[in-house]
Amino acid sequence: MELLIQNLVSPVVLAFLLGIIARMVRSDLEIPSAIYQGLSIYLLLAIGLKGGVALSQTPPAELVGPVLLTLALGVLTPFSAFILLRKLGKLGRIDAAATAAHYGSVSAVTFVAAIEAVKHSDIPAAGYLPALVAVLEVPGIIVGLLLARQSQSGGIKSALHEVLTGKSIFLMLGGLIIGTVCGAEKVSTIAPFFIDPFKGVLFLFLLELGIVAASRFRDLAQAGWRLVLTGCLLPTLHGTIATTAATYIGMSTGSAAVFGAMVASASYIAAPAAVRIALPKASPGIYLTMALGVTFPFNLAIGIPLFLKLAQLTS
Amino acid sequence: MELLIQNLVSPVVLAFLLGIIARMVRSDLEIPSAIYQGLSIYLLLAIGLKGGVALSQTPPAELVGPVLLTLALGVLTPFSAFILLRKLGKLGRIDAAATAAHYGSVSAVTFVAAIEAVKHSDIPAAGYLPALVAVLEVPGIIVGLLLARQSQSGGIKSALHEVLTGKSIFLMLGGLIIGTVCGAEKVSTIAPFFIDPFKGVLFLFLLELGIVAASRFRDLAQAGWRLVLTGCLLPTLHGTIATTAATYIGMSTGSAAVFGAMVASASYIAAPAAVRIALPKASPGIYLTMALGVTFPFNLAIGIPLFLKLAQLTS
Amino acid sequence: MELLIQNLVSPVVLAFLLGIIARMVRSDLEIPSAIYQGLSIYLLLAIGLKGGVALSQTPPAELVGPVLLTLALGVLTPFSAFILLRKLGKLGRIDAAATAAHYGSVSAVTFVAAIEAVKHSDIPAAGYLPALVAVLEVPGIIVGLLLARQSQSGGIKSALHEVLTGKSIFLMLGGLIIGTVCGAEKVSTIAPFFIDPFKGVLFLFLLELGIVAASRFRDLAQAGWRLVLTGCLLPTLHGTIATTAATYIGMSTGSAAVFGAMVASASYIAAPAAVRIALPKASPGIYLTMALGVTFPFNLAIGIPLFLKLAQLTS
Amino acid sequence: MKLVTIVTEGLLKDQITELLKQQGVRGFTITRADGEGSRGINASHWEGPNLKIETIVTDAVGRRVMDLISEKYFDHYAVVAWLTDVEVLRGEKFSPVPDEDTK
Amino acid sequence: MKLVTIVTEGLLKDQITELLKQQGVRGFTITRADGEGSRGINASHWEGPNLKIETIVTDAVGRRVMDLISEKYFDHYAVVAWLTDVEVLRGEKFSPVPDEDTK
Amino acid sequence: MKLVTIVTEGLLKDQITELLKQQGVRGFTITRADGEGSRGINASHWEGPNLKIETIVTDAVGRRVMDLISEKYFDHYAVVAWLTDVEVLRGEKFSPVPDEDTK
Ligand SMILES: Nc1ncnc2c1ncn2[C@@H]1O[C@H](COP(=O)(O)O)[C@@H](O)[C@H]1O
Ligand SMILES: Nc1ncnc2c1ncn2[C@@H]1O[C@H](COP(=O)(O)O)[C@@H](O)[C@H]1O
Ligand SMILES: Nc1ncnc2c1ncn2[C@@H]1O[C@H](COP(=O)(O)O)[C@@H](O)[C@H]1O
Ligand code: NA
Ligand code: NA
Ligand code: NA
Repeated sequence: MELLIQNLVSPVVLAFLLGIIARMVRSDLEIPSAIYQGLSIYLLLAIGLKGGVALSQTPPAELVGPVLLTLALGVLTPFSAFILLRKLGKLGRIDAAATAAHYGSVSAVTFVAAIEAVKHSDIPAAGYLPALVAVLEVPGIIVGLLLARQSQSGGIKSALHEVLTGKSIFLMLGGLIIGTVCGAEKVSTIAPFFIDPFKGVLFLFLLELGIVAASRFRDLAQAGWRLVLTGCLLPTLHGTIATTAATYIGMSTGSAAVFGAMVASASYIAAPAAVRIALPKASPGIYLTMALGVTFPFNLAIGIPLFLKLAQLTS
Repeated sequence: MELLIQNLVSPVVLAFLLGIIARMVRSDLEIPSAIYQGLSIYLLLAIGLKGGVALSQTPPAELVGPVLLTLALGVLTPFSAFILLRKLGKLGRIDAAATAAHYGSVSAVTFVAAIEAVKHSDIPAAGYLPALVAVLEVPGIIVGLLLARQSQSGGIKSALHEVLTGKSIFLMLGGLIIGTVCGAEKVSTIAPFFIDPFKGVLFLFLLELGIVAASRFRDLAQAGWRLVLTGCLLPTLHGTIATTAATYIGMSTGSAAVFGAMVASASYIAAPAAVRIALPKASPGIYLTMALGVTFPFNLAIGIPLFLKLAQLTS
Repeated sequence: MELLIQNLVSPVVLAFLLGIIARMVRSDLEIPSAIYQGLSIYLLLAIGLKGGVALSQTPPAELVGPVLLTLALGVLTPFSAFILLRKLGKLGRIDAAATAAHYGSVSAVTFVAAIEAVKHSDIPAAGYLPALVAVLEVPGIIVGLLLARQSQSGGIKSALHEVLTGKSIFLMLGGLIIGTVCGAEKVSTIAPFFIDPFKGVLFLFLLELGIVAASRFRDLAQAGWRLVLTGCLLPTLHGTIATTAATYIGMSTGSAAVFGAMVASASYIAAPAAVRIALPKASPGIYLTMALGVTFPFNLAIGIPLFLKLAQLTS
Repeated sequence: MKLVTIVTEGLLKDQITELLKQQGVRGFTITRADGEGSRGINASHWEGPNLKIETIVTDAVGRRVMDLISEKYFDHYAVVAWLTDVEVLRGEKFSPVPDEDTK
Repeated sequence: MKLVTIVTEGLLKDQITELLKQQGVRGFTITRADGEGSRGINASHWEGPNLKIETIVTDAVGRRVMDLISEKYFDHYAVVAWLTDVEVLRGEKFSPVPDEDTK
Repeated sequence: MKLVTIVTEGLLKDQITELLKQQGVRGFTITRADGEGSRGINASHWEGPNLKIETIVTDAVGRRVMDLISEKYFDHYAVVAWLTDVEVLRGEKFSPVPDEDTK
């Protein structure tokens, strides 16, 4: 409980809350879209660069286990999501598949929030984790689209192009490679821009995300309690499995908790774009509301501390 | 005199001057409006956060005096402004009331410039001052609007909503609360973004403000010497009263000077928006020109060093 | 060779490459234009400020030689460029003159990249160099326009106004003067914004520049091998002359190398704007492609390490 | 069908979109704009620049919206509006929301 | 001549400009826009807001573009389009690219 | 009344607004835009994207502005312009500034 409150009373969580309030009181506050896009570019590059530096210091052998586990979960979670969304959520095939693609992929911001929460708790998380984020981002989307079994001709192909060349993956991978190639010393020259102010930029980003998420809330009523419930159960399920498995293959406490949060998260950047292209009939009002309006705040408030506790218990 | 020059030769003042020159030589320099809005959001949040941390370290008892004084001046200054604007400035009732609302409120940037000037002089200013800025922002606007005595039905109400949920107050109060709740340690995680680069961001902001202020100068001729004179007398009067009163209730030399500059300043963010809604017949060409074209540069160049000197003499 | 690779494997060069790749794979990555303009404003101001501080610490006598050399090369290089562009590049008079104006002027980003490369090699470059950038920016453009010998009436005059009040020169000069007037101590208050994160901002800027340069590549085929060759020979020629001359008049190894890169570079900010106004008949497809698509990457990858080596050999 | 174009200072965004919705308008598109006009002044720089609001409506709604905007805003605010004839496909999409229209 | 105005969610930018080029369109202008419509939701905030694509074309091309857009996008995407009569000088500039037109 | 729409590379902003004012135009609205056209190149990335300038004018002024723009800019600059019929309320606001008009 104290851990929970400790987690909630952090600048980034409160920034998210502030954004929600801004929307509720109908404040005219808005982050100009150019700024918002600038912040996203910054965050993705920074995550990549930091991960790249860590990769350059990690022996490849150490990565094999985590990468395989990530791939496995990237393929499995869209199935579990699909089933729950169909049975519990009562969604049609296409909407369920579209939403499953989101739960199979990953939210970079949830990942970062987990990193920060864990850092706060002084339990080291491995530096190579951002590489896993990149690995996890793609397969879930593909499986999700396949589950729909009726994308238009060319739909999957152009969706794949969208995911792989979409800025989300492109920037994170780009940063990852530059970070790996350049190594710690050279990256340190850009650290005062990309590393030190990172959490402050995240603060601003979450302020905007709060505004956007709150604008999804009015769709919640329409979505119904079934979907809200599913949006809370799915991350709990996925996160629990992932955290346990991670501890099992020997990842550190901190790493296992962050890994759990990653797998528990639902993409709201890469997945929506790809799904919109391959499955235009699926309703964004459903998948976006669940990913950003339910699961993201759930993870931020409850999921992350939960997986942290779980990681501490299981390791 | 030396103090004056010392104050003028500072990066932020020179940035303001550079903006004015840009406009005068018809340079095509302009800060894109998205960037300008981004900078404003940053500055207001940062002021709030810094103030919040200070609040969390200030015993409430210490705040009672300053808060009461702030409220008193927030109610009094619109009256003195109204009278001078009517008598000396020869303005009609509505324009005088609209402009009085601006002088009753506060300019956050003037406040920050004063903080920096005082910091430079090594006289400590209390950390809780940003809380007073938030307190000062609202009452003056309301009194000003009431002075017009003929706002359309609903006008005052929607103006109040505009002020209270307007981004200006919303962000500063939001930052203030987050800073108070999180305290120094947690806020330190976002300090490399919100605290360290603050003055540099202010530099850019003042560059833009210089451009905007200079575009008001051509309205000065039209406004006439009476209004220019009033725009210099009002801050002198208000600042002198405020500085003296602040010293009297025991605020430190630095705090009293900054407090003087706050009260002397005229709002050009929150007030114009509210006045535009409640008093559409008032001319923005008058109130904006006075607040931004006369009083802001006056305070930056002359007011701040004056109140600092005064605070030193009276304490 | 090792120096070359060492130079290429740096964050900023790789950022440029990442931008090129983004374009090639048709990624939807783009830096919003407001952000791009914000980055430019930042970089130009920062270069100016840093230079100004250095100027305030440099005895004027030390500047006479470098300034005269800069002026001489600013007048000479458009001629050599014009001749090569006519003879080897087979361009018409107007296109040749327009392009010569670009080669006579200077690219601030090339300059900064050279500074960083030299810093990496631990050979000190003089702090006053940014002042030379400002000096070099104008004369080449004027000479280039005169070479066209048929600008419309008023064309040169309004082009001159464009150059002198254009944001590029205006910001750099403005920063230079503020830096000189304020000196190191006062500028240090804005250093956490303008100095420390500088290279990181440059990283983002080069990412965008890579995207833009790559979009020029498809014009390369059309431009033909003659122009590509000329676009490589010109910087080699100009840079070699400049580096040698700089060593000759006693500039340090690092300064001579950076100076060489400056003179070798072709403007793609100030010059295009001025040329567009004074010589509307000249084809942007030619001069922009050469400056940004050929010469900039050439200098980044090959020119800078070359001039550095040359400076080491000749001093 | 008519295209109504309204250029307004940013501050009035909520008021004007509210007015549109009350007239049964089903959708609109907003672009940021700068401008110069008789007033020669942008009342609140901080509120952002002007906005251009465009909406496709039936002729009747178009005229009503023009009248209302002119009446409420032309005198004291930086607002300008004009009406253009346009052609659309599947026009039902732009007919006024029924229950609002009959008000 | 006709002005075709297409308001679309940002994601479709490449698809729609591709479609225009295939119809022989020689140029177009794109503005960023926000909007509200029947769907009431912007499918991908991250992709940026809506886009407004404007292109001056001959009457024939205009009608063809309208038909194609309506057919391909109206059902499942946040896309709206309209056609306006306009007058231009030197109209040749806006005639369809020949080899494309005859396809 | 006519709506003149001018799409131009950003560099010409001052020149074109100057030209409009000389023709007695009382106001205009400017939006940032991107575009593709025959030139296929944006001459100066740094100057920002294209601009779309819209102004409501009387028929006579509209034609004169179109002619001048076409004459001065069509050959060498990335400029495109078109004229649309529009309806306004309180048209006096858009009549040319008198002393300019009689020039
Ligand atoms: N004749 C016009 N044509 C197009 N837009 C105009 C015109 N006059 C004014 N505007 C726009 O309407 C806004 C307010 O105009 P005004 O109320 O005349 O100051 C200006 O900032 C312009 O964006
Ligand atoms: N009646 C309308 N007039 C102008 N723009 C509209 C209209 N309806 C919809 N739009 C625009 O088209 C987008 C998609 O609309 P919809 O498909 O109805 O959600 C909206 O975001 C608006 O930008
Ligand atoms: N047919 C067209 N319809 C709409 N806008 C156009 C058209 N052709 C060109 N443009 C715009 O005008 C600019 C210059 O065109 P151009 O001079 O043909 O390169 C382009 O960047 C577009 O923004
Ligand atoms: Na997931
Ligand atoms: Na005040
Ligand atoms: Na050069």
